[in-house]
Amino acid sequence: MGLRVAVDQTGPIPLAAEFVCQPGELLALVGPSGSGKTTLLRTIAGLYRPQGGRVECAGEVWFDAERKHSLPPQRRQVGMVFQDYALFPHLTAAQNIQLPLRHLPQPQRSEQAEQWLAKVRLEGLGERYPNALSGGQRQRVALARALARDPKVLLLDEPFSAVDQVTRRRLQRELALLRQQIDIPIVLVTHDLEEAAALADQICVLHNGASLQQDAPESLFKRPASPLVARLLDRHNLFEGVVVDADGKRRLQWGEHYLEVADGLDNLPLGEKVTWYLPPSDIVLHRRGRPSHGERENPIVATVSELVVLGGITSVSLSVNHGDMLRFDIATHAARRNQLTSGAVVKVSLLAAGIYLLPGHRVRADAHDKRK
Amino acid sequence: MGLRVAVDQTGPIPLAAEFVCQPGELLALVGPSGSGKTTLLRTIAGLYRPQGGRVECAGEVWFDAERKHSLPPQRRQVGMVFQDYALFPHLTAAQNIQLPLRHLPQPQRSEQAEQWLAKVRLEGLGERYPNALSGGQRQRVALARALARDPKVLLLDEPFSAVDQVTRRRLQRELALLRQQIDIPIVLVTHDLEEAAALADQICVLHNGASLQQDAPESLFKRPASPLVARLLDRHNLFEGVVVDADGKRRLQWGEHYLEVADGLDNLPLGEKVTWYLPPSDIVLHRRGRPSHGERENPIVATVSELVVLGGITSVSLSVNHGDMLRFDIATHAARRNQLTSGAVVKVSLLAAGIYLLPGHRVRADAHDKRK
Amino acid sequence: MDWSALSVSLRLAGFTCLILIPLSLWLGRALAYARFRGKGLCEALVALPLVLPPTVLGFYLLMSFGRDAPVGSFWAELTGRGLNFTFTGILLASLIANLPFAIQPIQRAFEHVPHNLREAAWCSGLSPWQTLLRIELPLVWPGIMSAAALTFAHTLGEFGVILMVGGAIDGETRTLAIAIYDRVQAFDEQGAAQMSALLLLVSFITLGLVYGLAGRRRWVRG
Amino acid sequence: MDWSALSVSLRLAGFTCLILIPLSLWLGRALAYARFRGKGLCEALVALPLVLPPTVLGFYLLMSFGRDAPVGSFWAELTGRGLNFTFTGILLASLIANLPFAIQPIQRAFEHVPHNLREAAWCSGLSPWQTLLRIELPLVWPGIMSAAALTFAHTLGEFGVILMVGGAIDGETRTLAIAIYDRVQAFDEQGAAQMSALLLLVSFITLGLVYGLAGRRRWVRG
Amino acid sequence: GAPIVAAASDLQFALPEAAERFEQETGHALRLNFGSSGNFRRQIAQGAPFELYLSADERYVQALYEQGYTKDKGVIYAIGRLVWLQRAGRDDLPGEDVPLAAVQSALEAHASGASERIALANPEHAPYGVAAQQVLEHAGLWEQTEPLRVFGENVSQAAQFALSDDARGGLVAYSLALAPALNARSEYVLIPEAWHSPLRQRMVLTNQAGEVASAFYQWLQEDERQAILRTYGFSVE
Ligand SMILES: Nc1ncnc2c1ncn2[C@@H]1O[C@H](COP(=O)(O)OP(=O)(O)OP(=O)(O)O)[C@@H](O)[C@H]1O
Ligand SMILES: Nc1ncnc2c1ncn2[C@@H]1O[C@H](COP(=O)(O)OP(=O)(O)OP(=O)(O)O)[C@@H](O)[C@H]1O
Ligand SMILES: [Mg+2]
Ligand SMILES: [Mg+2]
Repeated sequence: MGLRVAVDQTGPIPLAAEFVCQPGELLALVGPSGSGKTTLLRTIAGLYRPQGGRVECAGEVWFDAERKHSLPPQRRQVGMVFQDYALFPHLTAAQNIQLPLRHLPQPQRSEQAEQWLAKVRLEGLGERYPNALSGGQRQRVALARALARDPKVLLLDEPFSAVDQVTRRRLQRELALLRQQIDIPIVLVTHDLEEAAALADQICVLHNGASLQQDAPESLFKRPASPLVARLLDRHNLFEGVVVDADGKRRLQWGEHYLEVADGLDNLPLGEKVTWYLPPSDIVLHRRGRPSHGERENPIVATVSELVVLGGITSVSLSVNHGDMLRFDIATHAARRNQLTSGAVVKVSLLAAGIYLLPGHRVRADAHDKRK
Repeated sequence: MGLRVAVDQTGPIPLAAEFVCQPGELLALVGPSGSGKTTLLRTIAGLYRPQGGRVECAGEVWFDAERKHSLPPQRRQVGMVFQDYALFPHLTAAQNIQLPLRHLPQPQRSEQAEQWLAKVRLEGLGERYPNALSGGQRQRVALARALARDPKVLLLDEPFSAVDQVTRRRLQRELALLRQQIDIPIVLVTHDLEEAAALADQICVLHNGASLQQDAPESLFKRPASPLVARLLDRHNLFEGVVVDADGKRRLQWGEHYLEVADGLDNLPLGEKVTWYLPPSDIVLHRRGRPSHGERENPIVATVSELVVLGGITSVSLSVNHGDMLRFDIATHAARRNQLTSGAVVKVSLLAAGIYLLPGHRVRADAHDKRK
Repeated sequence: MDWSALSVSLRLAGFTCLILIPLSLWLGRALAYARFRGKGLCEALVALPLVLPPTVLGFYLLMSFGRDAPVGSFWAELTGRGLNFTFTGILLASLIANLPFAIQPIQRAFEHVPHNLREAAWCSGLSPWQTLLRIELPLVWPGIMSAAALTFAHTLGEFGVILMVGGAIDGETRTLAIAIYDRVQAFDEQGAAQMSALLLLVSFITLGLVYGLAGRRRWVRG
Repeated sequence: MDWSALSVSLRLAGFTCLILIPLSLWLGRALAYARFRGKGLCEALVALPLVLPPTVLGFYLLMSFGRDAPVGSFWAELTGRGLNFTFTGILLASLIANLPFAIQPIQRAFEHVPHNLREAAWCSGLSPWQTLLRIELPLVWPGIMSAAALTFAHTLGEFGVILMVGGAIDGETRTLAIAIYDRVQAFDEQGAAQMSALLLLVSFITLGLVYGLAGRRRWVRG
Repeated sequence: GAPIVAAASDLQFALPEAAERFEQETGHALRLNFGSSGNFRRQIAQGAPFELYLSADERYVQALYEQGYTKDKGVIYAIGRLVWLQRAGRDDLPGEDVPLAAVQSALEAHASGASERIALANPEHAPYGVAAQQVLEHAGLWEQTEPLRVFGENVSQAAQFALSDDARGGLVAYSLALAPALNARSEYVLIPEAWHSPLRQRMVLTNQAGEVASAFYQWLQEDERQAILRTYGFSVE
């Protein structure tokens, strides 16, 4: 009964996307810049009509290319935050927010506008015209205007991109509260994968207008459907290996190592080259002089090639003998305690349960997106 | 010899900021939305003239309110990325980039434009007009235009806000490369504190137009000058304590705990209430059943009140007996291994060396920014 | 002073604006948003009433407003009255003569309305009609004011067309412009100067008010 | 067909555009960007030449262009020639009569140039002059075209002012509009119709070209 | 170039013929400008390059002479006549003896609701308008016709009005009624000369007049040339 979108066209903007968003669910659209996220939101809102496809919401067909049916934007009742805000320059912030509230009597309207202003933390700026607001303040007016609409579906095109981290956290909390109150599909376009992971029930990965994978954040980050998805999700630790037999057991040969794999190896023929992925959370550093849990699983010796301290977290890159690079994060104090420094030789274990064999894919050095 | 900015006015946009950026240095301006970051960049570029203040760059005075001197923007030779891009709609992407290159002969000009397009990963889109580009593509054209200028100072107003994480990483790398080649001050406005930490040599924290603190990222995150700065930097773990004498030693009383502090406690009179801050990296979780380094320092028993898994990292909130909340991040597998779950009782150590006593500040519950 | 001529002039200018502005809003908006091959020619067509000398345009209108001509006979059948030598006739003539002044500024103004604002209005639930009223009209307001001012001023000064179609009938088709012309022709330069001064004053005040009001847009620029 | 009159008309319209458009660019831009109290009045003042009937405006111009009047005597001293009954004279008159048509569309167009684009141009190192040429002019182009088209068309049709100041001297101040008027007055309707058709055709082609070219802006809207 | 002759509009048809004959006889070309006599007076006072001025109103010549813009007082070259002009084919042209019968019938029709207009030149400044007013006053119809009158800027425009669908007809110059261009479309009756004061038209050489213009001025005054004017409906003193 939620939102079902299927779009298909060859040009001028190539699209081949399909996704679903249940009522009360938040779907994050992620993908590189120019991959068609805004175009898809515009399609849902009725502002763009692709050559082929279908949009359904709450059991109603909003768009059907075959039947040449398309509901006008007014009748779709979407709340939309435009990427460039699209505030009405001749209306004050409060008036901008009141515009979708015209069904209410005036006093109630201004009261609601005030409440929305407060929710996006713009108390007292209601009388300002957009040209006297900062970038982030404008974006928040746009957000309030979209939320005020009492929409059937909420379309948010990078709604927090121009606000600082603290305010963003607060707005995300408001959004989460709102989700508990209203039972509508919410589609969020974002570049911030952490935001997507934290807020979304489902993530849909787009590339060149095509939807590559839709899944819950955890499974998506753990089990990307293809190397491309992994790369688009900014995942590293994507390697190639060969299925071999070692001492009567199936193993994954990776350089000079024979890796134990918990799942999926048995179905593969010997000699098959496979692409595998390891989430950074499944790389365990052996502590100096002390045994640590899981140490016997796939122990690997590697050299620290880079350390990037980001506050409490340190991001570590290890180079293994045959040239591949392992990356993972540890707490900064743990890094310090283990005396990790560039060039140090360390031991890590690759947890067998974390190793994920990508279905029928191999990493190609040239697999490089041509369109940006 | 770098960039020195001092601005001072009471209205209409209150400003009281001062910062310095050496040649070859990157200064990040951070602060809540509406705190005056864009206005300060505009002041440097000569697009805004505050009532009072002075801007100096490369030994030249660009602006001096007292002497009523102000160099026009053309003669300041700044490269500026506008928050709303400000692309010329009647010029193609390539022409937009060529505009600041008019001193070169045409063939060289288009060649350079091509190179810049490639650097911002927009190969092949040079002939598009801005209205046929996506939001992030537009932003990258704006970035290329600013960089192409061969400027004396680079002013970047959230230059990566509209591009995805992978592309952003690449652009940040380009910026880093550029910094090695040209020896100019770079001022970067950003909301992404990680980006600021990773890229900037210096961070200047703004609030309501006032500069609160300028410092290197590490010191800033470790030693915020005030609770406000800590809050603006999205730091938690800001608490209040009292200087006491316990067993002949100076200790910091925090609820029922008497904390050992490495530095600064001895100068304070007994009974003084102080605000203290602990970076999350200095909170060490005691492992189940096994002793761990630093365990004897300030051990605290607390209850897990929230666990947020963000990929390889889990963010943990602990509530201690007297109600305060401790937050820190650990690797997700470590959290799993130590069976952290909501409601579990755990032991942590607060490293004495990490505890930072804020100079002359106390946390006020009402210390709340009125302007956004 | 010829007060009845002033009254005819003001009525004529007023009605012309009142009818022409809505019409031009419709036409100018259509021209602004439409994309078709012959658009340039359409726009050129709109400007053509300007090209003929007013008296000649008036002459052709006089011919086509006649009772035996298509337009005139149609009108006569509809209302029982002719068009020539009536206020309705000069009003119609004035509408035709002023079309270019009204349409062009309005068309340009609509061309400058950012498309995404219209989209945002639709997404806020505003019907196309409400979008026009609450978003587009405020944004094209300066263009409308330009159109109204040019039309108003030009109608006050129009003389050739009006005289030809109207025949200078006192209290009905004799405008202040005709009266001034007559004064000049009669070598009553003082009379002409007085009336001119009055005309200029009235126009100056009207236009000043129009522009003054139009200029009070707080939201233009920071 | 009166070819010399056509040539005078085209020369007059051409020169009027050529002189008036740059002038209006300057004035219209100044009015668009300036913020001062009396701006509405200034704008009203610009529209005033429209308000007087052309013949009356022509009469006043004839008087002030005379050798005894300040303007005329100044000019005579400068050039040794009078203004009345010369091409220069009707050109000057035409400039004055067309001022409102030229300034208003251009002013409106400049008002729509986003301020931040000018700032971006400055920050790209463009001098104010280069900013005008490379950024503002392309953006106000439709407004300029409107202004040029209205001015061109109106000059072709202008009759009262030109006749009064110019005296309809063959080959110098006798425009096609005057020639057509003469034909109508002489009841030579066929001749008038032929010339009108020619005038309309020439204008239609010119304006069609102008608008066609102006409309070819690929960058307008997605 | 050839001298410019500024002539009243009612000479539109007569003068070109005269000028053509003059050119045939003397080999000198002339340029003819027709228009409002009043405008010409103003332009001559501003130094317009007109060498000969044929006015429809002799007072204008008088004024220019007094201001010193002319060589002399000039001479009367013609006297205009007035006609009742209406569209051809109406079958209700008034008889010669009752030229204003059409005005009467228009008035009667007006009383019963129809409105057919009566056209004349503006009596405020056009000489033929003044004469037309005098004619109507003479017939005692001036007041009554008030709602029916339409005023042309000059007598040509009055003729255009008179021939339009919405007019009964009008009082215009005889010289126009005789013009070949109007012949087929209109019919007319003459108004007795006595009903209005004579429309004396005077011509004068301006200070700028050269030899050719002076020659034409003399030429026009010769008796046989006056015949041309007579065929176009002017009487000559
Ligand atoms: N008018 C157009 N003609 C051709 N291509 C276009 C046009 N408008 C946009 N595009 C292209 O369509 C693609 C999708 O654009 P869209 O705005 O949907 O991307 P996006 O995913 O929202 O990107 P971003 O994250 O940068 O906002 C882009 O590659 C863009 O260049
Ligand atoms: N014309 C104006 N009049 C009054 N106040 C203004 C005007 N323009 C901007 N402001 C205010 O000035 C303050 C600073 O704006 P500025 O754009 O510099 O903020 P910012 O730090 O860039 O914010 P953001 O991160 O949201 O872009 C804001 O509070 C804004 O509301
Ligand atoms: Mg987008
Ligand atoms: Mg900003």
